[in-house]
Amino acid sequence: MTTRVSRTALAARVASDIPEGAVVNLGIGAPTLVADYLPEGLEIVLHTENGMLGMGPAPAEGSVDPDLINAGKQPVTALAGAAYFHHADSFAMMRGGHLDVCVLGAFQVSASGDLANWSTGEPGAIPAVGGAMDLAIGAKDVYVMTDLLTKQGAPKLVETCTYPLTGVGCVSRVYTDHGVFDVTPDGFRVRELFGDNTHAEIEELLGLTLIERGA
Amino acid sequence: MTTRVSRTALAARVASDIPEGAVVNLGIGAPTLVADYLPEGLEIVLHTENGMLGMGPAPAEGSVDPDLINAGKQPVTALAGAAYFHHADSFAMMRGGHLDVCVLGAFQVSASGDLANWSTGEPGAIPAVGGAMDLAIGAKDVYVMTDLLTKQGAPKLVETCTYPLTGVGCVSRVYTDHGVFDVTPDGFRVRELFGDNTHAEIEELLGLTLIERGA
Amino acid sequence: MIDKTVPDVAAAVADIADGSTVMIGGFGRAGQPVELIDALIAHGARDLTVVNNNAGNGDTGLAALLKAGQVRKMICSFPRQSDSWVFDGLYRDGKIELELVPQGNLAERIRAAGAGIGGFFTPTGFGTQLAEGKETRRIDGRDYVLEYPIHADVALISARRADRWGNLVYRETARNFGPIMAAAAKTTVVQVDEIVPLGDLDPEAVITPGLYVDRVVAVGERRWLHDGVFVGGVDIEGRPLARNGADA
Amino acid sequence: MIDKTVPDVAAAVADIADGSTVMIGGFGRAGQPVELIDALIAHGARDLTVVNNNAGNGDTGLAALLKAGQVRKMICSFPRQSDSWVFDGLYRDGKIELELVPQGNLAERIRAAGAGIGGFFTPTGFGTQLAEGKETRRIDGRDYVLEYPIHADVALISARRADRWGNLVYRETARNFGPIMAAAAKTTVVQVDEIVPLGDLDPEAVITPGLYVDRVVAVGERRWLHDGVFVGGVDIEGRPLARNGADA
Repeated sequence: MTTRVSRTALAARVASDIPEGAVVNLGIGAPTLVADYLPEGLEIVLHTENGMLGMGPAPAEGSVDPDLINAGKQPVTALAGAAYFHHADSFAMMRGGHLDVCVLGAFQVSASGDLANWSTGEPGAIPAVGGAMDLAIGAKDVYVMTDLLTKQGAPKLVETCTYPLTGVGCVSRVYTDHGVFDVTPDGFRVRELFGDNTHAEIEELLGLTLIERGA
Repeated sequence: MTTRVSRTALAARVASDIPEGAVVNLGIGAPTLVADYLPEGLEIVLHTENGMLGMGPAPAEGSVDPDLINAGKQPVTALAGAAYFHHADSFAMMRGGHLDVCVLGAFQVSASGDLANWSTGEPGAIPAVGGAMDLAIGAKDVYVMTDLLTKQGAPKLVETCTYPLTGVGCVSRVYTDHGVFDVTPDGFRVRELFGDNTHAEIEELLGLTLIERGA
Repeated sequence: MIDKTVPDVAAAVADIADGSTVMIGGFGRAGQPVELIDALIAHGARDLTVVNNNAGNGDTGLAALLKAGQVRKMICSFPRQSDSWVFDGLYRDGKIELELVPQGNLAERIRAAGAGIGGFFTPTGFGTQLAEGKETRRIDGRDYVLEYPIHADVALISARRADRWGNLVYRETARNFGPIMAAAAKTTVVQVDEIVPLGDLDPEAVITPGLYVDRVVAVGERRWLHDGVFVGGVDIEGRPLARNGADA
Repeated sequence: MIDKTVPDVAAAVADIADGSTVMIGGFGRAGQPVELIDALIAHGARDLTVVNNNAGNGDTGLAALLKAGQVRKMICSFPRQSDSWVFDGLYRDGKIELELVPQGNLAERIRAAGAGIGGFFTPTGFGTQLAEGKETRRIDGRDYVLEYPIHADVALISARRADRWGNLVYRETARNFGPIMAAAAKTTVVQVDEIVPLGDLDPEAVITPGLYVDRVVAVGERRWLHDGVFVGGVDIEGRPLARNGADA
């Protein structure tokens, strides 16, 4: 049985890699949790693509401001040092490479860094992309935060994505419940394995050859 | 001898065609004079492409503000209702067709509305274009304000420009010291002749066939 | 005197023609010009193409416009939300068309329309289904897709304050698509909390200069503000909170 | 703590390498970062490509940088002014290259660099000498020229106020190229009148968000201001006026 860390532990693990001063966009869903684990006392600037830098935590009850929301349409607050801007300026920031880190969820990540996270390609589903494709190319480093396997046990780190792509060759690192993997020109390289997980075990779970840690 | 109006009279003539509420850019040189003849009491919004709408007249002596200049780098003032913006936004306004009128000078205007006003093509001259090409396409109506003839007597309204072009098919009307001409799909049409000037006289001065006024 | 104020929302939307392309501001509910949308429903223009980031929430605002059967096509980035049941039903019944655009390309295409740009190469969407059939190009080692502007006949947006020249300031993230839609439409109609005297808006802080605006209509301050100060007391949808001991 | 302030202009420009492309803000003298340019002259980096709307006025600022022989190439829209004698001389002597760009295309190309756009179709310049050899295309009945972004290694700009995160506000038409150059350069260095505590700048009125800024240096209030209020008393070049009866 392999070691799996909880979603919150994984959020904390991602958070620990974000340096002071970084400008970071946390995608909708699990990545949003990362905000709760950013080191106290360090200044990290959160971007929300609906038009704000310097996003703060959720407001106190009774102080919800419908004009002040994040990309998930949840109420947030503004820190000292915040700035507002319109949508074209906001996505220009991402597209222009001015964010340091985006953290995103994924259905699949390929060994060449392709990301699939916007559509399962299920017939009859209403397609919706939002900012997914912009976020995928929207930072110097694009981190994916995901389980290693689907609930059905299928690998989410794959040789080639079978789901519709969100972006090509855009992912730099994948944080999973089993370990952390860098995307290199030669494929996935193990960065860290949680608990007693071994290189061979993870390769077997994925059916993929992984580059040894530190290699 | 034909009738010629003075430059200031011509500026007043241009000004009389600008309706209340128009957003107007007055080019460097003679067009700047138009500002002095805009009807009192009418609100006309002046744009200066270095980043302002709602430009007012020159400041009082002693109140010159080096941060507040027009495109000719002269000191100006801001009216109530003014707004500042950066250069990309300013030229987006022009390029996007949001100005009602630009008034420009010219070396030559062709019968199809081509404008030449940025370079005489003289060898050895240091080329400089500034906003000329943006202004040429920068308004719903581009008015040219110029003498009918050069100092040497050569026509400035021509079949085809011989000077380097600023813009293609961009001029809608030409205000000259002899009269006013609209650019139509079939060439110049006389809109107004000053004093006793006759259609035939102007045609002869220009060596061009002009469409009759009102035709 | 330039005076772009109109007395009420009905007058503000009265000339919107059947078949128009209408940009509607807002991201979710923030910045959505609900009163103008209601006026458009009352006005009854049909066969509309609507541009918005989403495709309506709940049963009000844009969702109500869809429900009224006035919209032929949506151009948006994210039509599928937990409370987008009106759009969902219409789409599944084949009663509405959808053009899906990545959010940043949507914003940039709207910006391009206002800025007189004929087309632009964007990296977003390259190699994906949403770029299928589109022209691509490698420039300086990066792959791009050619995208074209989205123009509109009308923009309906909301802002915090206007003056009679149509200069606008917004509030917080309700700014979102307002400034770029105002520039991309032939006619821009704005609902604001209040119209202030000319000269009251700081020219350094005007976000949308008046030349982009055709009509402004004051609809009163929103519930969570009082004299321009945030007072809270609402939920995220702007509904008053039940107070302890009060008969809410 | 994020603190982008640096103690002096020398420290602010110390790492500018020979051969860099340097964007310099300002339109004529308004917004020209004179103290940073002086520091760059003292620093001595050579073989620079400079992007500015003009090519220097008089003998100070950008003109002095040109005179010092540090600039290999100018990218600008309007190098020929009544007081651009330094550039004129270098150009006629074949000592400097010139890339002439229509002003709006210059601004849009700088904007494109910051916005991650690979190229764009602009109507400006179509059919003119300045579009010769460039790709053109007719889109929806209008003719366009394809233009590419202008990236820079460094931007030197000036603003009115900054906070330690690098958020900026400008003053009047001195804003000009500052916001787009800040976004287009790998490293952006800003001189400001004053650095204010974090939180003092209104987030609705921040023009350049801090993520575009790497270093800010306070150079003191300009002569025509006192505690942020315009007091005049200078000519258009910022030189004190001779006072009546005073020994100026």
